[in-house]
Amino acid sequence: MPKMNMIQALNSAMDIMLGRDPSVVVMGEDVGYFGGVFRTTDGLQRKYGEQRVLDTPISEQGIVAAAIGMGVNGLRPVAEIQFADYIYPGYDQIVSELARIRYRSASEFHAPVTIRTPCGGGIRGGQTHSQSPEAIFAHVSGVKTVMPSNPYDAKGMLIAAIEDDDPVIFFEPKRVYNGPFDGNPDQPAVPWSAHPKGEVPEGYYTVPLGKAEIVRPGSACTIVAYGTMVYVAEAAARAQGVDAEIVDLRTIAPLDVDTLFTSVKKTGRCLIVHEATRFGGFGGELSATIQEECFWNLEAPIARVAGWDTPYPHAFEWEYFPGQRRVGAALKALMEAA
Amino acid sequence: MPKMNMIQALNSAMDIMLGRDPSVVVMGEDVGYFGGVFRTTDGLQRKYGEQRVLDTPISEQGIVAAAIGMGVNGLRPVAEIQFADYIYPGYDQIVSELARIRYRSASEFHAPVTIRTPCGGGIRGGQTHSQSPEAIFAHVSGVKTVMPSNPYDAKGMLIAAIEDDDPVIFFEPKRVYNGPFDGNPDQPAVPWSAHPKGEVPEGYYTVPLGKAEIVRPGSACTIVAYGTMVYVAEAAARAQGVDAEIVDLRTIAPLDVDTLFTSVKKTGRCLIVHEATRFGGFGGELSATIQEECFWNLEAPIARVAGWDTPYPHAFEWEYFPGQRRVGAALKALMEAA
Amino acid sequence: MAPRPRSRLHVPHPPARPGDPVDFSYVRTSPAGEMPRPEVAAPVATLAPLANELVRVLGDDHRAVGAWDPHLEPDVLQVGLRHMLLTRLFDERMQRTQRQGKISFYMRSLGEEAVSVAQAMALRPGDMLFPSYRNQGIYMVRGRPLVDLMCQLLSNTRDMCKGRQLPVMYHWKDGNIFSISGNLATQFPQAVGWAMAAAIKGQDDVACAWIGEGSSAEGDFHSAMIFAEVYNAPVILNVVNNQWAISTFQGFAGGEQATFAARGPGYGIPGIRVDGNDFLAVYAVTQWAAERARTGSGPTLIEHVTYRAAAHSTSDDPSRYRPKDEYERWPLGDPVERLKSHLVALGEWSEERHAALAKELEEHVTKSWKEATKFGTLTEGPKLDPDLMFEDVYKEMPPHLEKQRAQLRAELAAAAAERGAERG
Amino acid sequence: MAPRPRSRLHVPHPPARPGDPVDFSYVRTSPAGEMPRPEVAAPVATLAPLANELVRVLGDDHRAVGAWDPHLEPDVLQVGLRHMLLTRLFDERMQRTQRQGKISFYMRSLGEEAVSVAQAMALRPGDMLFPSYRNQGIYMVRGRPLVDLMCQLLSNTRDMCKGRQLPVMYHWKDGNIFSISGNLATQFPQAVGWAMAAAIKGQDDVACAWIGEGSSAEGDFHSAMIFAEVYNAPVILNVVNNQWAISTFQGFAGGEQATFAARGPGYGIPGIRVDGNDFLAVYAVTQWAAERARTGSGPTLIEHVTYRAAAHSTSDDPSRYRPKDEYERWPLGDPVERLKSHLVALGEWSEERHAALAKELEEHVTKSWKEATKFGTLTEGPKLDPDLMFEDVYKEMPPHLEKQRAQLRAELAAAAAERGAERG
Ligand SMILES: Cc1ncc(C[n+]2csc(CCOP(=O)(O)OP(=O)(O)O)c2C)c(N)n1
Ligand SMILES: Cc1ncc(C[n+]2csc(CCOP(=O)(O)OP(=O)(O)O)c2C)c(N)n1
Ligand SMILES: [Mg+2]
Ligand SMILES: [Mg+2]
Repeated sequence: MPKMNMIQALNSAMDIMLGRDPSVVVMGEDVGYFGGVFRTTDGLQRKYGEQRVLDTPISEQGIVAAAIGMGVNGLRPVAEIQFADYIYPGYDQIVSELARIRYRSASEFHAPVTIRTPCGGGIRGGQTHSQSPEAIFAHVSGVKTVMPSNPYDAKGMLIAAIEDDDPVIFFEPKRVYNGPFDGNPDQPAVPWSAHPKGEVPEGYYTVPLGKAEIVRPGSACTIVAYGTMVYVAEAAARAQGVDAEIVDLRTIAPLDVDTLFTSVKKTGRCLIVHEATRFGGFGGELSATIQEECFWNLEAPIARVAGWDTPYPHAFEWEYFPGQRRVGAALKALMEAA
Repeated sequence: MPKMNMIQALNSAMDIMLGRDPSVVVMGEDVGYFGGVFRTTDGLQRKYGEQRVLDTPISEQGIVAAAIGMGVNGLRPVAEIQFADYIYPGYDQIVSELARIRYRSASEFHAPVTIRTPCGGGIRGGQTHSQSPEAIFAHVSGVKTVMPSNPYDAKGMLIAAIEDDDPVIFFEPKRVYNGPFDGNPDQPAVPWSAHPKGEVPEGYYTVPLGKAEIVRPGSACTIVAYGTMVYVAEAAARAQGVDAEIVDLRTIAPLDVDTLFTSVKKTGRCLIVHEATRFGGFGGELSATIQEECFWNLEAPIARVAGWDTPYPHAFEWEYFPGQRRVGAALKALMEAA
Repeated sequence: MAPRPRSRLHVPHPPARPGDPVDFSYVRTSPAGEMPRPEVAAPVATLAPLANELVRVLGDDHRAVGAWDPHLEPDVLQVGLRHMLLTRLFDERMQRTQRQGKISFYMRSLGEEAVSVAQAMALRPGDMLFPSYRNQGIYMVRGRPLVDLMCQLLSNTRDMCKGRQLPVMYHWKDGNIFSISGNLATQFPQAVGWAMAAAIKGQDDVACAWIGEGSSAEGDFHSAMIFAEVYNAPVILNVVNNQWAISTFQGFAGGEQATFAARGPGYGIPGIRVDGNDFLAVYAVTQWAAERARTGSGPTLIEHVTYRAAAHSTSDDPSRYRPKDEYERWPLGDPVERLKSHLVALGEWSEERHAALAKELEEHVTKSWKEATKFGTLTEGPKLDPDLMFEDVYKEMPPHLEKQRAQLRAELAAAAAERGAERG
Repeated sequence: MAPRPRSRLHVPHPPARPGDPVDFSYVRTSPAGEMPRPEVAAPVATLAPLANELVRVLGDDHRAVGAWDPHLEPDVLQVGLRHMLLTRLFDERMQRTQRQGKISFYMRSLGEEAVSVAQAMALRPGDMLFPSYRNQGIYMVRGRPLVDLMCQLLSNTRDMCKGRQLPVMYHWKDGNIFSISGNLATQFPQAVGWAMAAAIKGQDDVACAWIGEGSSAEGDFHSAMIFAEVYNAPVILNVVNNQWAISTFQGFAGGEQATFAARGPGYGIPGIRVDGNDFLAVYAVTQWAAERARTGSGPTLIEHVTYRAAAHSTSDDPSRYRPKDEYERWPLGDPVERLKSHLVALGEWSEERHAALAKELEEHVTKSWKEATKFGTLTEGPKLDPDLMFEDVYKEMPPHLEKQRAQLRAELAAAAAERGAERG
């Protein structure tokens, strides 16, 4: 099986879809000739031409709106927002339009747009290159919101997203573009080639949206995580010697409640981990939902570890980042509670 | 004590602040000569002149941005967004700028902007005049988010918001502009003049931000609500004959956890009610937070009642609205759980 | 010595407020027939005058003059008159039904009918329209039965929107008319995206979008212009300058110092300022813009100078912010009257025929309304199934919505049972 | 018969990509001294040519010519030269320190120094500046010690941003320079709001904002223009057209069909296109625009035609998308060299003096760096207190942040204890 990092896997997904489906177009700031600031669209314009892989003006509002119009006219746009921190100018077009067109037109119109955007911190990007705004999309009925954590899922889910007739907000945790990251910046970087999820088929396959994955079975507690935090959680569980079951959520909305409920009912304890700021973050929804269903199985309060409720500060990257120590401490407390 | 409805109370708050503080300016679409589509700013331009009470172009982005610039230059803008459904074009300016200026400049700069906006449904407004987007602001560190539910609080909190040196997103549940609404559209409307919270002092006073209020003490369970839902919750509790303690949250962020925790520890049961769509809504944060602190006191899972996870549909207003029946059923289930 | 001038906040003032004498001296007009009609492929730089003057075809003597005369056959003009009149009568009736509490909300296009009707007629059926809420005339031109529009207004069991949208927020896939949004301006750049896709696919169709002059202050306007220019998209971008945006006049949208059409050349896009109440002129500039778009010369920005004769909506009372008699003194007249007079001048129309047409259309409206109300009204008759609320949020219903649907069903069943118990 | 032309998606192409011969024929220039200088109160309509031609003062013979010559004293020019050179040397050094891993990120303004320096010099200290990330020259003019800028770059214990911002995102309240945002374009309309407040308060100060030509595609640009026009705000809005926005050239921002300055007149705002590498021309148009704003004639849009000679940032490699030798062939030359040559031509400067100045400034930079690093670097020396992370989110720290701060303190204490245990 070929080895790919996440960038290559995403590139391969777009390559395959551009090849299979003439209605697929790729667009965004610097994605064309240059191949994207993270090189995710490298080579695609050369291969598919300028009418299929478009550089755009610097206008996230315009990018989303144009993609909607294209989608309504039968194309399947895959639009890149260069950083998730810059998606806000397109937020109105996403919430008021992209998410609503099917509903308000009773399915006469729809726009099958995929919006790819790198998110998350840990790359010394400061407050405007590190945000994780998934919660503000999770709350919006009409869009699906996903965040794969590894090359295999990234490719399969991106293909699924492009093929999906509903709009998908596709978050890419950029800290794990090149390899899994366990939260310790001082350790040597691990490449995807050394990880089973770096084995990625060359060809077409999909990973269904709406399905979480148990990336590590366990019985002592459930850790719900997504994106980079999956690896931090794994490392923390290992370090604490806790037999945690780790659920990689993969899709944030619609949520795979079955996997969550089954796991928490089994383990009786649950820790939720995300990079986004805690207050009003998606962890609240996870905790509330799990609690509603699994209350009688819970042996301890559901706990959350998340980014502090501050903007992402450049100099305090590792004090800010919910790393192994913070996750570990929460895990310990979770296991001790009773 | 004079009687005021919520519109009059809000108008009085702005009137007083325009009078007391020459740096206060009021601005927004149709707020000047016309006095606002809900007449909330009626008479203010006549009284304070066009340099203090400004009509603006139809650009929510521009309104927020201009208010920020004015705030940085020493004014205290009170900007109206005509409907909360139209706040999204200004979302980037709120999240990336208004909420961040103090932090990133280490308090050298700040913009004491208040953004007033009518929210919520129940007025046959359809999907673009009924939304309750408080959750997407609650998640943003650096802004305060509030929603008073009655004239007395509306006036006192608006004055407090204008005087606050931090930016405040001030949601006005428009369904209760004219009177408390218990969720039953077939009942004759009750005016604020018939309600104690319709007694509003003429002059200056504040109701502090960040403080919830127990609007009905009780011992059987705690209902956490805000805006219109406070009255629906009251009516449902009455109808069910449940001795519920009802907390009117008033401020969404920062959250008055002490009042919540004390109440839920006392009652052992908790129901959260909001109009906004359920998934990813603010109820998740409330539930998670309360559960974390009060887990050992809980006699039943914390329950949520909220808007369905669909856009707000024009024809199904009352099937959509989380009314007495839905709240009542949840309350019943909550009380029966054990 | 005079004091040094100083900066002060300028606050735009409409020429007149309630009680003031009407003053339209700010509306710059040109005599009919005066503007040259450039080649569609002419370089943008040569088109500047179009953005500042006013393209007019119908003169005060009701004759068509000048290079912009589209030379339409009388039967085409009669069709145009019929569509405009139908739009107006439909609007009037719906306004009344709202006053009677039979629909929840309505928005008329009184005084602006030529914009929608002439433009839709000048386009091909395959061209995609992105209307605002004041473009109902395009539905008349494209032939959507009134009953269908009325059922939408009634949110009844035949509502094309399945009860999900406010009245007037129509859509029509088969008629190539996009769904109207309550959020202003959002569809302007979407139309550009549609046109970009047409160009990518080698389609021969163009997109046409409308925005109010007030709404043109939104960032979406800029996004549309930028994308249209950069990709030379086959799109017609219309700013309907009807002087008012609820209570604020066009000066609050930036109309004091420049025309709205003038923004076009700033982006390298031709801008045309047209007499929006002149059916022939609107038709002609639309034809010209469509031809430009279709033949690869790219986008055009059209400013329609017209007047919102009606209230903003049924929730609005314009007498609070403008003189009652403004419309009577509006210098560009009434589009229906002007086309009618033109046809009369041509010997192709008469008061009698006009009265007969009005009667016929009135009856059509009445009949349609009767038909529509059979499918239910706000207060009576059959109702949409609330289950529909949960459909079309996604293509396939996700489990959490299924669950909520079940919950609502239970809730409604309980309510019905209770009512039954009460009655029984 | 030739096939009928059809619409197709136009895709802007830069004149040259890596390997291609450089081609700047698209850059329209005018001879120095040719443009007339209108009165500041002249009606906007009469100012159109300013938006399309190019205001230049310094001729090829290095003499200042024409109506726009600001007639500055040689000592003022020397100060300008000093600030530009300091900006350049500072940039070079910081670029190197980034390469050495001592700061995390840097952005140079190479080739564009005249824009910031001449503009800041033409304004008054009380005028409020809203810079982008490529306007460091304004800090030189307003006299912020280099040490302070360096401490920001180092996120060290003297960092004005308390470690919260990426390098180059400075701010300076006392210097009337607003905080830079990583989000493009957002500050353009904020500057207008600031200016509106100035007008409301009767302040005599103007606001001045900068945006890249690429960023001018954002909706904020439009919001700024609309609000500036509607309220006649005392603001100078600058588009720095340095031809590139990371890898996309100015055609992707709408620069193919019209100049960026031309957007001004579309809004009824004068637009001036100026040779951005001509210190005197930039100074003169800024003076003109400031005078307009200050005396109540309202906003001005200035397009600075310049070239981003450096990489976009230290994360960028421009050889992937443009010819290596583009800058060498840039028709408007180098702003530092041009001002230097002008001074030499005036007999007010020499190679010797220039070398001495460069040496002095180099030493100043070196000394400042030594000083700055005393307060800590990324990897060494004192560190900011992580407690600071929780401050300034709000004016007063709310309880949940106090709690999180306590949690972090415990976390760090545990880590320290562990490290102690390991060591011990
Ligand atoms: C984004 C947004 N902001 C505000 C509104 C409220 N609103 C509805 S119509 C309107 C006025 C629009 O005026 P104009 O664009 O001139 O169109 P007209 O009504 O004159 O046809 C306003 C402010 C809205 N619907 N959407
Ligand atoms: C809203 C937003 N979108 C995208 C970016 C990413 N980005 C940073 S700089 C840049 C290019 C800006 O080019 P230009 O405006 O021409 O300024 P220049 O770098 O040439 O000075 C881009 C796309 C951003 N910072 N903010
Ligand atoms: Mg209008
Ligand atoms: Mg640039």
